[in-house]
Amino acid sequence: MAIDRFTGENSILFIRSEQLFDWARRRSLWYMAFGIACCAIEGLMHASGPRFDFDRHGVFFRASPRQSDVMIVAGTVNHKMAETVKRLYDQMPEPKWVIAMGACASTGGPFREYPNVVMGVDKVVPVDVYIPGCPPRPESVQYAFLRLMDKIAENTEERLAARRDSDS
Amino acid sequence: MLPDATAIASLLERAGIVGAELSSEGGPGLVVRVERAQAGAVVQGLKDSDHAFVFLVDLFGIDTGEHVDIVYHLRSIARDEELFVKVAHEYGSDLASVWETHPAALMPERETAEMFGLTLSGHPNPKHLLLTSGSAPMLLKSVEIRTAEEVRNR
Amino acid sequence: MSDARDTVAHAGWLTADKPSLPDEIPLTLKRVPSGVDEVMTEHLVVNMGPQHPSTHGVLRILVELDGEEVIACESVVGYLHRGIEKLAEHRRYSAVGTLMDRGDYVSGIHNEMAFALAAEKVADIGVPRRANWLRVLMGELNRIASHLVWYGTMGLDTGAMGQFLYAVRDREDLLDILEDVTGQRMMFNYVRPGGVLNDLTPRAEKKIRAFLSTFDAYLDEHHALLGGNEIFQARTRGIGVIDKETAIAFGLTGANLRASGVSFDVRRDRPYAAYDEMDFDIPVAESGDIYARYLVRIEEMRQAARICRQCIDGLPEGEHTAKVAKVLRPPAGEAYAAVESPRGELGVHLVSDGTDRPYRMRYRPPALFGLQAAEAITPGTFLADAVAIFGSVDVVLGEIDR
Amino acid sequence: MNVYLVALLRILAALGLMLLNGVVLIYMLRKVLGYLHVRLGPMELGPHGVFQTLADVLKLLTKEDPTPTHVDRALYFLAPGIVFVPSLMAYAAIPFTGTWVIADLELGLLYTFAIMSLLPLGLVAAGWASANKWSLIGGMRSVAQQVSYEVPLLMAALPPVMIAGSLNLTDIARAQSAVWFWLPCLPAFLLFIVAGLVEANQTPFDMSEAESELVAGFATEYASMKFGLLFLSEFSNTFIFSSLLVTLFLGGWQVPFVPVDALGGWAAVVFLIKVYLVIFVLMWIRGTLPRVRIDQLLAMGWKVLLPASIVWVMLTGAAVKLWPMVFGGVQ
Repeated sequence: MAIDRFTGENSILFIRSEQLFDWARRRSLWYMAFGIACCAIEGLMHASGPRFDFDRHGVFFRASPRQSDVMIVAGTVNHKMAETVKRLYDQMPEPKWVIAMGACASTGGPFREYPNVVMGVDKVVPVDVYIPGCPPRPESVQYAFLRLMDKIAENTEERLAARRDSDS
Repeated sequence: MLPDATAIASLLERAGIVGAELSSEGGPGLVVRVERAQAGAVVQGLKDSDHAFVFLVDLFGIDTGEHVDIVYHLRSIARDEELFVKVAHEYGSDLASVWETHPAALMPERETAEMFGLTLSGHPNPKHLLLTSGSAPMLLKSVEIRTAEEVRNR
Repeated sequence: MSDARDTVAHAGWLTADKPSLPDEIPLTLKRVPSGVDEVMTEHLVVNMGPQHPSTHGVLRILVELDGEEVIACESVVGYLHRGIEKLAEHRRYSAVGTLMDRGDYVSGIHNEMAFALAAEKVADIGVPRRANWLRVLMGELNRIASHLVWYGTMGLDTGAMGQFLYAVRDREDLLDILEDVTGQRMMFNYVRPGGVLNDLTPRAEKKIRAFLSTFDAYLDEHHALLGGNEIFQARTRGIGVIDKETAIAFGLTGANLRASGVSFDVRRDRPYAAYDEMDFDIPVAESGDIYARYLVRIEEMRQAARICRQCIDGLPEGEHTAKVAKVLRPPAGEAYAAVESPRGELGVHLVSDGTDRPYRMRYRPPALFGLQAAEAITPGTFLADAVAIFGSVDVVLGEIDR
Repeated sequence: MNVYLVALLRILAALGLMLLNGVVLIYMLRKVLGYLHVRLGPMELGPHGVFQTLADVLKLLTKEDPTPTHVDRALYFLAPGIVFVPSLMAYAAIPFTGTWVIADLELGLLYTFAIMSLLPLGLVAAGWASANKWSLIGGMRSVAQQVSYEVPLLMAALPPVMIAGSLNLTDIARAQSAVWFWLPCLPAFLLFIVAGLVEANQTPFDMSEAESELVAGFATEYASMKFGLLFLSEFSNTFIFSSLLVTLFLGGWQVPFVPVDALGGWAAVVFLIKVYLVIFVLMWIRGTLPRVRIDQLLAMGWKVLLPASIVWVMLTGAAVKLWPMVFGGVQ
C-alpha cells in the first residue's frame, strides 16, 4: 500500500526522524564529570583544557549523572567503588554509553593482582569503547569519542536495516 | 637527625619504662623496642620530655613473620631529632590507640588495624578505613594476591 | 597538648554523647531537637562524593548540616585503594617505581624519587652528581605542574572556572617537557635506584628555557586573577584556620605546615638529591588560613622556577646513572627516605630481607594527614567553606588510598 | 483581524523568541567561554559549530526521562513548568522598539517584576520535589537570595521610573532620548546590575546551582527535556534581566544622535545588539570571577544594597522635585 510509505514503523518519516535523532545523539555526547584516578587528569581535565578542547565536538561535561550520556571510567575500580559506579550508571538515562579509559578500567591494569581491585569495569557495567594506555593520552580519548560516534551510527543503521529486512 | 641513644635511654628510665631496647644498627635510625603494654606510655613520655617528640610522622605495621611490628615514627621539631618506636603485637591482638597523644594517628591506626587484622581499642571511630568491612587483612604475608593464572582468566 | 585535643573534640563524631554518623545514610532526613528553642529543626546528613565535582577524585565526605552550617563531618576514603604497598612486596626493585607513580599521580617524579632514595639507602648505591641535578630539575618542574593543578582546582572549588583552564594551558607546556625527557606525560618511571632513566636532550633543554622565560609573568597573572580577586579573598581569608599546634598534632607537612607558621622543609632540613647545592627560599606564612596556604603555594612555584633556572644553568657534566645491577638485591635492612613532594613530606620506609623484592614498603601519604586536619577544622564553617578547606589542603586520593 | 488570532500570534511570537533566544544564548555562552579560556568551543557541527545547540536540544528531547523513586511526583513534573512559564510571560512587556512590543502594558515594569518573582517558587518546588539533598539546598538558597534581592532590585529600578514618570517600559525608554539614565542614575545602575545578577542566578551569585558545592543544584535530578526547560528558562531570565537593564538605563532601542524615526525597523536590531552586549559582559563575569558565599551574599543584600538603594531613591526623589524649581521646568 502506498500509504504505508508514510505511516508505520518503516515509513520515510519515521526512518528519517530516527536518523535525525541518531545524528543529534552522536553529536552531543555529554560526559559525566567523574574522575576516579590518574586517568581523570588526562581524560577529563586536559581533555577540556585549551589544547585538546573536546567541546569542539560537542563533548561537554555535566556534574549530574541524570544529564549525561557518556560515563568515562577513568581509573581503577575497586570493590568499594564498584557499587558506586554501578549506581551512577543506573542513574544515567538511556541511551547511555560507557568508555573504559586506560588499562585499569579495561582489565585492572598494573593493580589487577590485588584482590580488592575489580579486573576491568566491564565486570560491573557494559563497556562500549576500551582505550588502551596507562594513562591514555587525551588524543586517544578524543579518538575514542569519534569511534563511539561511528558506533552509534552503525548501530542505528543496522537496526533500521534489520527492520526493513523483516518487513519485506 | 639521630638523637643521642643514652639520653633517650635515661629519659625513658625516668618516665618509668623498663625493658626498652635501643639500637641503631641496620635500621632506619634510632629504634626503641618496647613492650606492647607500654607503647602508649612511651609515646606520651617522649612527647612530654624535654626532647619534645610532638610530631608523629607516621604509624604503620610490618609483618615480620612471627608477629606484627607497629612502628611509631616520631619527630622532635625543637631538637630536630627522629626516633622510631617499635612495638611487637601478636596476630589478631589489640592495638591501643594513641590518638589522645597524637591526633595524627587517627587514620593511620584505622588503616594499620584493618590491614594487619588487629582490633582497635580506645579509638573514637574504629571502622575500616580503606577496605570494605569483611575483607581479609591485606598486608599480612599469609594473604596472597591473585596469581598470574587468575589474572589471565579474568 | 590540650589545644589539639580540643580541636578534635570539636568534631562532632568524636564527642562521647553523640553517636557516630551511620555508615549507610538513611534516605529520610534525620530529625534531631535543636536544643535552643522549641522548634524542631532538621539536620541534614549529606553525602559529598564519591562522585561530586569538588572532591578531587573519589573522596567521600559525610557532612551533617544545620542549614548551611557544617555541624560535623567525616571523610570516607578507600574508593581508590589499589594495594600499592602490598603489590610492591611482589615486584622487583626496578618495577616498584611504576606503582609509585600511580600513587600520587599528580607528582610522579617525587614518588619515584622517594622510593629510589630509600632503595639507594638500603642497597648503599652512590648517585652521580648529574643525576642528582636532573632529579632536582625534573622534580621542581613536576612541583610546578602539581601546584598548577591545585591552583586550578582551588579556583573551581571557589567557583571560578577560567583559572582552571589557564592552569591547564601552562601545564600542557610542562607536560611536553616532561614527556620529552621521560617519555610519558604522567607516569614517568624516570627516577630509578642509582640515577635517572634518560639524559636531558637539547630539545628539552630549549623547551625548559622557553618555559622558564615566560612562567614568572604567567604566574603573576595567575596570582592577580585569583589571589587578587576580592571575592576570593573574602572566601579564603580567616577561613579554615589551622593553627600551629593543630598542624603539628595532625602531622601536617609541606606547604600546609608552612602556612601555619612552622618552617620545616625536607629539602632544607633533610637535604636529598642536590638540594644542598641549590639556593632557594622557603616561604612561611603565619595565619594558617586558606589564603596563607594559597600564598605559600604560589611562592613555592616561583621558588621552583628559580631552582629550575639554577639547575639548567649549572648542570654538571657526567653520567646520568650509576652502574646498578639489573636485579637489585640489597642486603637485609631498613631505611626511611623522605622527599618534599608538592603535598608535603612523602616518605618511604623500606624493609629489605636480602631478596630481589622489598619485604615491606610503607608509603607515608602526606595528603592523608592533611585530610585529617581538614576534617577536624571543618565543623563550624559553611558548606561552601568546607569545599574550599578540603581543596586547600591539596588532597590527592591516589595517594591517600594507595 | 480577529483579536484572538492576534493574541495567539503574539504568544507564539514570544514562545518562538524565547526558544530561539535560548538556543542562541547557549551557543554564545559556549563560544564566549571558550574564547575566554583560550580554546575554541563548538567547532565541528556546521560552520563554527552553529548547529551544536540544535543537536543538544534534539538529543535532550529524545533522552529517556526517568522519574526517581522518592520524588514528589506531581511537583516534580510541575516544577519545570512553574519555572518556564513565568520566564516566557515576562517577554510580554519587553519593548523591542517603540511599537514592537507583545503587550504594551501601562504597568509593564511592575508586571515584569511580579512575574519574575514567581521563579523562586518553581526553583524551590524543583528542589523539594527531587528528594535530593543537593536539590533541596539549592532550592532553599535560591529562595533566600531572590527574596533578599527582590527589594534592592525594585528600588534600583525606581529612579528611572521617577524621572520618566511612568511604569510603562516603552515610555521609560522614550524618556531617554536626551540622555540615557545610566549617567544620572549611576549608583542605581550599578545596584541594578548586582541585584540583577543575583536574580538571574549568574556567577558570582549562582548560589542555587553552585557546581562545585551542589553538583547541579535544583536541577540535579532532572533529566532530558525537563532539564532542558530549566536550562532554557535560566538563559531566558538572563535575557530578560539584560533587556530590562537596557530599557531602564541604556536607552532601549535608541542610538545617540540618531533620530528614532530614521532607524525604523532597525531599532529592534539596535535593541538586540545592546542586550547581547550586556549578556556578553555577564558571560565575561561568569568566566572570570569566583563565587561568593551564601551568607556573604545575603549580608551584602540586606546591609549594603538595600540601604544604598533606599538612599538613592530618596535623593532621586528630591532631585526630581527640586530640578523644575531651580531650573524652571526643563523636564
